[in-house]
Parts: sequence; structure tokens; C-alpha cells
Amino acid sequence: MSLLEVDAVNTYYGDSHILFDVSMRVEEGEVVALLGRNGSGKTTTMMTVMGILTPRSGEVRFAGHTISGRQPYEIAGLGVQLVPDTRRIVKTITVQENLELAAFSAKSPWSLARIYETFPRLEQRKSFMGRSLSGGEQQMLAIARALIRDARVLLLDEPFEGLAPIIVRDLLETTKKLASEGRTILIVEQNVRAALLLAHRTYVLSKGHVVLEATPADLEARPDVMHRYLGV
Amino acid sequence: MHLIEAQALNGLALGAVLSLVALGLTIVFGLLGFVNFAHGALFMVGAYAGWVVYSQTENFFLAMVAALVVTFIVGLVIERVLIRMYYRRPPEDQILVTYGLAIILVEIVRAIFTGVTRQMPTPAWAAGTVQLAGIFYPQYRLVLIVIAAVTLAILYVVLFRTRIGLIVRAGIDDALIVNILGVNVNRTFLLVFALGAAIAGFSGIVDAPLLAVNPDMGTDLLVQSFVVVVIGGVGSFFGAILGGLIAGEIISLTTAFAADYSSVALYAAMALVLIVRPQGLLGVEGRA
Amino acid sequence: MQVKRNALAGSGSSAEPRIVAALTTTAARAACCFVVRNVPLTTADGAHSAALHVIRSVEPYDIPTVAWIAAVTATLSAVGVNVRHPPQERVRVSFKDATAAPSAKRGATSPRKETDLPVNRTEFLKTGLGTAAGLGLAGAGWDWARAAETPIGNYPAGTEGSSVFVGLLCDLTGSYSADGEDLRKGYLLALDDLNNGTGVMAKIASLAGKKGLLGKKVEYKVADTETKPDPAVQHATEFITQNKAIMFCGGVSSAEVIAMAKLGQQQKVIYMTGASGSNDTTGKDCQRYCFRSQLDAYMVAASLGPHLVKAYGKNRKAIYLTPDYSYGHSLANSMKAETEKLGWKTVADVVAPFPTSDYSSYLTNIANSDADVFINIEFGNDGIASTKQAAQFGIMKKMQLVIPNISTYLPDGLGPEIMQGVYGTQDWYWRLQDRYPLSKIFVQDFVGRWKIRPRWTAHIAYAQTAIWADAVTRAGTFNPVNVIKTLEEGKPTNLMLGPVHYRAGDHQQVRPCPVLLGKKPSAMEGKDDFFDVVDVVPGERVMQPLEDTSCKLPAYS
Amino acid sequence: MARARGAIVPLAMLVFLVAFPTLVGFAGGGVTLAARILVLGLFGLGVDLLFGFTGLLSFGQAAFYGTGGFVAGYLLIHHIVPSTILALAIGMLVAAVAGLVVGSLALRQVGVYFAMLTLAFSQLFYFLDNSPLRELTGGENGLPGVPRAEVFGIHFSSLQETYAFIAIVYFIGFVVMRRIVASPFGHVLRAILDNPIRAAAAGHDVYRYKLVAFTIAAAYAGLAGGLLGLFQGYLPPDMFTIDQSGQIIVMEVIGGPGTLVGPLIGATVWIYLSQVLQNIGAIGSLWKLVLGLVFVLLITGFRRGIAGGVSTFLQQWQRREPAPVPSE
Repeated sequence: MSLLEVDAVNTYYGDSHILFDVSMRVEEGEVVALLGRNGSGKTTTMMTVMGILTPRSGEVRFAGHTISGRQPYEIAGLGVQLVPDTRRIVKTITVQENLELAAFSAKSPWSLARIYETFPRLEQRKSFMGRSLSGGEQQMLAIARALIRDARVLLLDEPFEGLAPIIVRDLLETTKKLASEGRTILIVEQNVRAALLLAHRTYVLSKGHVVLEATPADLEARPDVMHRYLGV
Repeated sequence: MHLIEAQALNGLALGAVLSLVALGLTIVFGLLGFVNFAHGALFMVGAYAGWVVYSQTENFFLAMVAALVVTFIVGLVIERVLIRMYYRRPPEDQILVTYGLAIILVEIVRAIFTGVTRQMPTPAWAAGTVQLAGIFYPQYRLVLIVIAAVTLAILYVVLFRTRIGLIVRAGIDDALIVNILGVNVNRTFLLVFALGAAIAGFSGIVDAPLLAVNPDMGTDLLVQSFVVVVIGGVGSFFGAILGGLIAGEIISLTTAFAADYSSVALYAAMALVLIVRPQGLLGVEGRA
Repeated sequence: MQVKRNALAGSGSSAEPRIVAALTTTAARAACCFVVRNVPLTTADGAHSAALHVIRSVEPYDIPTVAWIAAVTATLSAVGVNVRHPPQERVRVSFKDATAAPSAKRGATSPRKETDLPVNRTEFLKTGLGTAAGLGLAGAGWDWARAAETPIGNYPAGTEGSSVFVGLLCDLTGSYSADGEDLRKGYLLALDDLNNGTGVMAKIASLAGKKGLLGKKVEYKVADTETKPDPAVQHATEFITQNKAIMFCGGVSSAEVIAMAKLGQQQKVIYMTGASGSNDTTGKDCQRYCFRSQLDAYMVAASLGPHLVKAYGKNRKAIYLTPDYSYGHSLANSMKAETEKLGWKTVADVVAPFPTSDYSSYLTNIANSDADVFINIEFGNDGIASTKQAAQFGIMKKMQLVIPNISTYLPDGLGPEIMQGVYGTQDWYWRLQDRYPLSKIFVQDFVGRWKIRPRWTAHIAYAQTAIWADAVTRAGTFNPVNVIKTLEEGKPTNLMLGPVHYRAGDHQQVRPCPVLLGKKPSAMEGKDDFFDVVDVVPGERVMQPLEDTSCKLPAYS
Repeated sequence: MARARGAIVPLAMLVFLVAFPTLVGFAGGGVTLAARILVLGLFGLGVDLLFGFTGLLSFGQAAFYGTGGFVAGYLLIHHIVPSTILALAIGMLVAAVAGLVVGSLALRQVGVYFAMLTLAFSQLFYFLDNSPLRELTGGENGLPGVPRAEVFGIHFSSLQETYAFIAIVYFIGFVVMRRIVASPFGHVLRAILDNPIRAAAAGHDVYRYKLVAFTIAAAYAGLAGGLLGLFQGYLPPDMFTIDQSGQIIVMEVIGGPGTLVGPLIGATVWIYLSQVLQNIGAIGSLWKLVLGLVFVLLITGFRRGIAGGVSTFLQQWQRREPAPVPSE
């Protein structure tokens, strides 16, 4: 049994049909990349898994529980944690409060010290308001919030988007480290190269359909697919 | 000259009550994302709950407790029965349902207690006047300033020094991420709605010795507290206080010079704030 | 997709000319139907042929347009617009009709100037579809005795059955809902007494031993004015047009009352006011069809003033808190004039906007003045809030509080602690039962029916209904002109305050004016025993001279 | 063909307007009640453009209703303007200008904030009417003595004639509003209703479109206000109250937003129910409570009001046939 299973899910946004029978799985300890062009349904998939959107049909299962149809906080309580593409740092509270907020409901949260060890930059900024952080710092904080909850699956939605290359490199290192520690990660990334560096396995989405499941090596061997679906 | 100071003091007392009422409104608005048009009705319900207890016991503290408890419970019930269904609906629907709710609350109170204005006297221990720099000033108004200040201080501690306060403040900015981070926001919504109702009810009872206690007493105050929220900035704790004080001073000081225009001046000030700083004096940009 | 959006955006700028064009063409189309004045048109067929005529004249239009015009024309004819005659002609025709054969032409326009108008009653009697003209004729045929009378208002249409209808306008919701409820209870008691020949009604000479009015049962309905003039006028209009009300009554604020009085005059239906203390009601806004029983501001001042001077001495300094509306100003001015005449000085008249809930700014000025009498003109809930706040400012420790017109439930909202020693007036107070036997009967009956004592609004309701019933009986007809003339004769009706009548010149009731003084809490016998009746001033002594009222009563018809 | 079909609704409306007083008569109301409902229906057309088509919930429409009414009424009472049409037009224009000013400020905000602002601004108008301008507006007593309509030498003097006049104005207002919502302008408004951000992304100046819609709604409110004065000969000060703004919104919601006829249906239901309920002995003064409950139930259960519910039903009923091409 896979840790996370998405089974023939159809999701609507208002009246528009976004995901068509999307199925995928993520095994324990695996890093899976979700690839596809803009508007192919990657973020919608993440939101469906997190419970922000409820599928009209199909099921999402996590560690044997059916989680589709449940509230985000319940899903988070089971150990799924989304790091949203817009980061959603709470702007009106401090960095430390952002972390405390995330830690409240976790079963065995990391200590703040451990987080600050992983992200020293955040410690320097701990009493700053969320709104004053730079983009890279925000992304760090967003990932840190998920880590402090010790989530079993991290859903990283476009973690590298809009960041300076040097920061991307840093974050990539951090993410690699997390993966090497055996953390399960589902990552959505426009930056295909970065995603392929990290992932054990990939799914390619196009117009709401899963069109391909492949290893990074297989995918790189098929420039036609890369070009057609990923624009690379 | 000393009359101007007295008017400033009047403004402070009026502003204190307005701040309190507006705070309840702004917290609910900030977190739940909609303005509670039944806030004025809850203010009235609080006054009536307090009056019922006061007329039995003649104890103003018990009356305050009753107002708090009753409106808190009314808030819980309303959220569970009605408001809950509206979280996923457009904000316009949410306004409308609270508008309908306001009618229902007012008419229920009228049906139970009739339209006769109820007698809510000044508590005996605060009925006198004190002499301040040569002018006589009602003790109860000073008490009112103190009650409002203490209540605001308690709310400050709750909001800024407790876990639930952190959740509320975060939720005001972004309720979804709080949900994603594993916090049961529904429970928080319930609590905050009831808290907002209780603040309204509490304001109702502490303001009752100044007002005519009747079913329609909340209407004017509702609109004034909207103005306070607009001036101060939605969802902002200090915005509500600042807005309340500004509104109170505008009303009192204009009255001293041109009574005809005291209400007009309030709305003109609101328009001015909107032109200069649309998000309100202490509001965060990009909200609402 | 993108292209389509751009197309929409591009053509967006041309929307306004199109709208204007639409407006113009539609207006032109609608206007067409007025052009066809000379087309004979009396029935539905007439409308049809008129439409055909229009079709011929507007051939360039397409079918739907013509259909619209036909339908508009039909609308007009159906609802009774006289499309045939220009108005001047119509007036001429009706003059002739009125002199030659008044009885047969009930459906015709009565002779009057188009300008004074707003309502053309006789046309409205036709009720829409043209059938009522026939009904009117039939009605006239049955009653030869009255056939010679010109129909007026709802007379005789509203009196042809076995019952007549009276519309009751009460403030059941809104800020005067308590007073309105009291008013309602008073009306219901009065009308049931009238129909059953019981209670105070049975003590009125002309009504004794009779049930109903002129042998007819008096039906009624209650409508809620919501303490606002607009719903008041809406419901009153319905009572007049739909229920053929022969009289309507009620209203608690002067604003409602003045608006309804205007309506009564317009529709030629008698209106007996509810609570209204403004001088304007029988002053600049007085109406031939409106009668007011409550003390006006002048009477309040004139009956209260001497008592104030007697109680507090001459050479006093008074300060006023006045709501900024016409009633407030008229009461404040009357009080000022009266007390100044008796030697008092007016320190200031502090005017607060209406409505106000926080009076601190105004009270600060009052508290720090050197006045020794505080005369609070504020009424209703404003009166309660302002007086409570004044007490907090310690004003009553320094000054004597006077509330010239004590609103119905003001003592309940303020409590006896504040009310003790306060001078004021009310239209009526239940303690008057000790002086007037009919007041005693009234209180008894009211308590028997409603389990609470009547307040002064209930008294107004009962008294106004009774006086009207007396006048109708003495006139022997429901014809409003005769009833008004009977009321204007000034023959008194003996009621809860003894004999009362209306002054012919302004329709203000000449009636005893009770002066009240708030009781000590310890002296109260029961929760609503707030006052001692200090004096009852005969009305004749305190009436404003007619020439000062600026009242010019409009015509009877 | 398309044109003929386009005329069906106006035709049906005309037939309805002819029959309306009779229908109201069956229900125990008079032609004045029918006229009042039409006035509210006209007022509601603007509210529908705002709320039903653009998604703007204004709680301050009473300000424009009152402004239009009092301006037109004042001009007519004091014979400053001899023509009814001209007075109505000036009232409408002043209301529109007031709408432009209030809108340009209030539309800086969206959603609830906007609703609060409009409400606060309408309070400003209320206080202006009541205190500083009371010499002109009659303050709390309102303005009596508005003469009946006279157009091109025709006097609309009886109640029936006044109804006809109001029906004609309503009809014109209805047809014009139909044109407005079917125009490219109306399409953009609906796009804003669907998704303001997408509409802005498509290059529309959302603020300006909203402002135009707000101004049109204010003009309709002003015209309706003028008609109220004409038919009851009196302008009540409560035209300016929050209650008035709230009531028209309630009517809009009960009737069905985005349907144009919604406010008319809502006004009919509201006024009819209030009259009926007031005359049920056991309910009497509780009528407002009952209506409040009905309103809350309606908004909870039937988002699209009565008209919306009926049209949904009809659409489902017609689904077997090929659906007519929607206007978008």
C-alpha cells in the first residue's frame, strides 16, 4: 500500500472541470515530481490532496485513510503538509509566531531550536513581521512551517518560483537533504531541471489528465514528451 | 476653554464605547470575512439580558455577567445554526443573512418584552459627579472609560499573549493557511463569532445606563461602529481603538461648534480617510 | 477566447449611444399612444381599434413595436386614462354635468381646478375597468334620498353596505411601538364599545342605547406604520381606496400625523389624529379633514407655565434642550414665550440633532450654565436617554427638571427616582379617574380587557373615535362634509375629561389640560402610579389665539 | 426572427403591467399598491444591475432614492420647473451625480467594505436631509404637496392615470435596463460578477465599469424616488433611512437577483405578505419577525430568489429540447 494514493479524481473549480480521472501514488520515502505546463492542474492536484478542494468523484487516500472530503486541518493532522505556491506567510504576526502557529496542533513538533539550526536565517529574523520577509526567506519559513510539524508527506508547490538563482541553489540543497533523510515529498515545479534532480519518479500532467508516469531518466530520454508537455 | 476640555472628555467616553463595539465587529469581520449586521441587535440583546438580571437583583456586576454569557450563547447558537452554512458563500450572502438575523432578533425581543423602554438606571456606586478641573463630570462616564479600557486590555492579552489569540490574529490575515497548518478553524470561527457577540452584548449593558433600553437601540450604533472600523482599518485591534476615539472626538468637538453638522462631520471624516488611506488608518493594504 | 474578449471590450465604448438610442425610440413609442386622442375608445374593442389606428400611423415600425403600442394603449384605457379628451375640455364637460344631472353622472369628473388636485376621487370610484360606473348608478338608484348629494371621498360608496370601515394606523414596530400598541388597544376598545353599545360610548347622549353607527356595524383593520410616515401613508391609502374607509385615525409622531392629514384632505376622508403635539398639525399644516385632540405645544406651555412660576418663583433662569425638528422647536418656543411673559429668563436653547443617542456634548453646556430650571423638550426614547444622561451630569441636583410634554412610557424608562418632583403635562393620565366618572369607566373597561392601565395614547384613541361617532350620529349621515360641519359647530361631547369640542378655525380640540407632578417613589401605589394631578386647566383659557396659528383650513370639497 | 423573440419579454411585461392592478385587486390591494410596487420595482432595477449583475451589494441606495425624490418634488412643489418630465429628469440627474460621487469613493473598496461604506454614506445623506437642509426638505415632516404628473398637456390626475404614468416609466426603465444588461457593457459587468480579477486581467477597467453601473443604479433610484412623490403627493423623510436601503435589498433577494423582474416580484411578495400578515390576529405586530424568518430561509435555501428558482425549474423542464443559445 502506497503512503499517498490519488485514485481517479475529478475536481472542479466552480463549474469548470479541472482534473480528469487523475491517479497517482507516492511511496514512503519517495520524492515524486508533478510536471506540466501552466494550467495543467498541478496546483489543483495539490489542493485536492490537502483538502482545500473536494473532488466530485474519486478518492484520495493517505496511509490507509480516505482523506478526500475531509477538512484541511484534519488532513494536516494525519501528517500531510502543503507548502503552497504563494507561501501564505501570515503577514501580521512574527516569524516565530508563524512557526508556533504551525507547531500548535502537531503531534510531535520539532523544537524551534532544531528549525533555527536548519534555517539559521530565520533565527536572525524571528521577531520580524511576516510581511517584511524577502521572497527567499518567505519560502524558507513556509518549508520550516511544514517541517516543524514533522509532516510525513510534504507537498511542495513551486518552491523555487520567483527566487534568485543563488537562493534556489540553497533551497535545492535543503530539499535534497530532506529527501536523503527519507522524507516523502510530492513536488510541483516549473523548473523541470531542478525537479528532475530531486525526483525518484515523475508524473506529467496535461490539461488535467495524467499523460505519463516515468522516472527522471526515462523522461530525459524522451525529448518529444519534454517538448510537447513541458515546453523544454 | 475648559468647556473644550470637557468636550474632549466626552469624546473619550463616547469613543471608548465605540471602540469596544467596533472591536467586536472588526474581529469577527477580520477572521470570518464578513461584517455582522446583527452586531447592533446583539448589543441590544446584551442590554436586555443585563436589564432582566438587574431588575431582579439590582446588581450591576451580575447584569454585566449576564449580558456577556447570554450574548455569548446566542452567538454560539447563531454560528452553529446559521452562520456556519455561509462560510463558503459570497460575502454578500453573509451580510444579507446577518441583516435578516438582526430583524429577527429585534422583533423577538419586541415580542417578548414589548416595545416599552426599560428602566436601566446608573449603578448607585457610579451615579454621582466628580469635579475635574473646575467642571462637574458624571462619574459613570469615567467608569465607562475605565470599563472599556480594562476590557480592551483583557482582549489585548487574549489576542496577543495566548495561543488562541495567535490563531485568531493569524486567521484574520489568512484563515486558510491556519486551516492548512492543522488548526481546526471551524472551532476558532465559532469561538470568535461568539466572542464578537459577547463583546457587543457587554457593550450593550455598559452603555445601557446612558441609553433608552428598547428593541431599536442598536441600529444607530451599528452604523457608527461601521464608520469606526472603516476609519481604523478592518481587522486591526488598535485600528478599532483609534477609530473609536477619533469618531468620539469628532462627534463631541463638532457638537461644540456646529451641532447640526456633528453627524455629517463624522461621515465626512470617513470619506477623507478613504481618499487618503483606503485601507483605514491602521489597516493592512490589500485586505477586505 | 482572447479575440472575443477584445471584441467585447472594443464595442464597450459604443454602449452609451446605443442606450440613448434605445431610450429615445422607446420613449417615442410610448408617446405614440398619447397622440391618438381623437380615436373613440370606450371599451376593450375601442382599445383595439385605437391600436389599429396607431398601427396605420406608425407603419415604418416593425410588428413588435406596434404590439407594444397597442398594449400601452390598452393599459391606459384599462386603468381609466381618458385618452379621448384634452384636459381643458374635460373640465368644461364636467361643469355642465355637475349642474345638469349630478345624480346620473357619478362617474364624471367633479368641477374643480386641475391644479389643486392631487386626487380625482370620482374617477377613482370608477375602479379601473370601467365597470364601477354602472355600480355607482345602481347604488344611486337605491337611495333616492341621497341621490341629490354630490359623492365625496368614500361617501356614499363606503356606506352602502351594512357596515362602514374605519382604518387604524398604529406604530406596532419601530421606536414608538409601545405607544402604537397602546393606541391600538384604545381603538379596539372604542370600536367594540361602539358596536356593542357598551362602555363610555354608551354614556354619550347621542349614542346611548344604540349599537354600531347609524345602524351600521363599524368594521376596522389595524396596520403598522413602523413609526415612519411612508408606511403610514401607504396603509392609509389602502384603507381609503380598498376598504372604502369612511374615517381613518392613528399615528404617534407628528411627522406621520401631518402626512396622513394631508392624505385625508386630498382624498376627502376624515382623519382623526393619534398622538401629535406639534403646533403645525393645527397650524400651518392644518387640514379641513383633520381633527386633533392632543394638547398642542401652545396649550402645554400655557397650562404649565403658571404652575412652574407658582412652584419655583419668578425671576428664574431656564435652559432648554430641544430636538431639532418642528415639534421640538414649537414646544420650546411656546415654553419660552410663556415663561418669559411670567418673568423668567431664557439662558439658552441647546438644540440637538434628531436622533441623538449621546447627549454629553449638549449636557456639558447645560450643566455648566447658571440656569436653575432645565426644561427638556426631547421626546420618546430621546427624552429618556437625554434625561438619564442629564441626571448623571448632576444637572438635577443643581436645577429643577421640567418635561413639558411627558411621553407615554418616559416614566417607565426613567424610573420614579428621576421623575419625582418633575412638572409636566400629558394628554390624559389614569389618575384623572378620581375627578371624572367617565375616565373611571374607561380605566375599568380597559383594564378589564387588556389587563393593564391605559396610557394617554389609548385615551386619544378612544376619545377621538368617540367624538367622531358622536358627530356622525348628530349629523345623521356619514357624509364627511356634514360630519365636519357638525364637529365645527362646537357643540361639546361629554367624555373622559368632561365636555370637549373642536375649534372651528383650526380643528384643535378645546379640552381640559392636566398638569402633572412626579410622585416620590415611596408615595407610589403600583408600578404606573407616577404622577399627582396638580391641576386641570380649562382649555378655553389656554388656546392659542386663532389668528396666531397661521392655519388656513382648505375647502370642504 | 431574433428581433421578434427579443420582443417577447417586453410584450409579456406590458401585458403584465396592464393586468397588474387587477391582479393586485384580487389579492385585496388597490391601484395605489400596484403603483407603489412598480416604484419599488423600478428602484430595484438599479439594485439588480448593481447586485444581480455586478455583484455589488450597496446598503445605501436609499440616499439616491431620497435625493431624486426630494429634488424632483421640490422643483414641482415650488413650480421651479413646470414640466413633470423635466423635474423627474433633474431629480434623476442629481441622484446620478450623487451616485457618481459616492460611488467613486465607495468603489475603492470591495465586498463587505463596500457595503459598509455605502451604508455610512447614506447615513450622511439622511443627516443632511434631517438637519442642515431641513428648511428645504421639511426635515422630519417630509415634503407634502407634490402635484400629479402632467406630460405634453395630459394630466395624470386620478390614481389610475398615475398608475398608467408610472407603468409607462417603469416599462421604459425595464426595456432600457434590458438593453443595458444585454449590451457589451452588461457583459463586462457579468464578467466582473464572475471574477473581477479575470475581468481586470482581460483589460477592463473594473473600477470604471462598476462606477458606471453604480451611477446608473443611482439614477434609477432617483427616478423611482421622483415617482413615489408623484403618486402619493408626498415625500416621506424615511426614504433616506437604512431601513429603506435594507428593504429594497431584501426585495431584490426574495425576488431573485440578476433577473430584472426579481425586485418587482420581491416587492410584491414583501408588501403583500406584510399586508396579509398584519391582518392575521395571532401574528399582527409579529409580521416583521415572520418576514425576517422568511427572508433568512429564502437566502439560505434559495440563493436565486423566487424568479431565479422559477427560471431554474423552467430550464430543467426544457432541457429535453435543445437549449436556446445563451446571450453570452
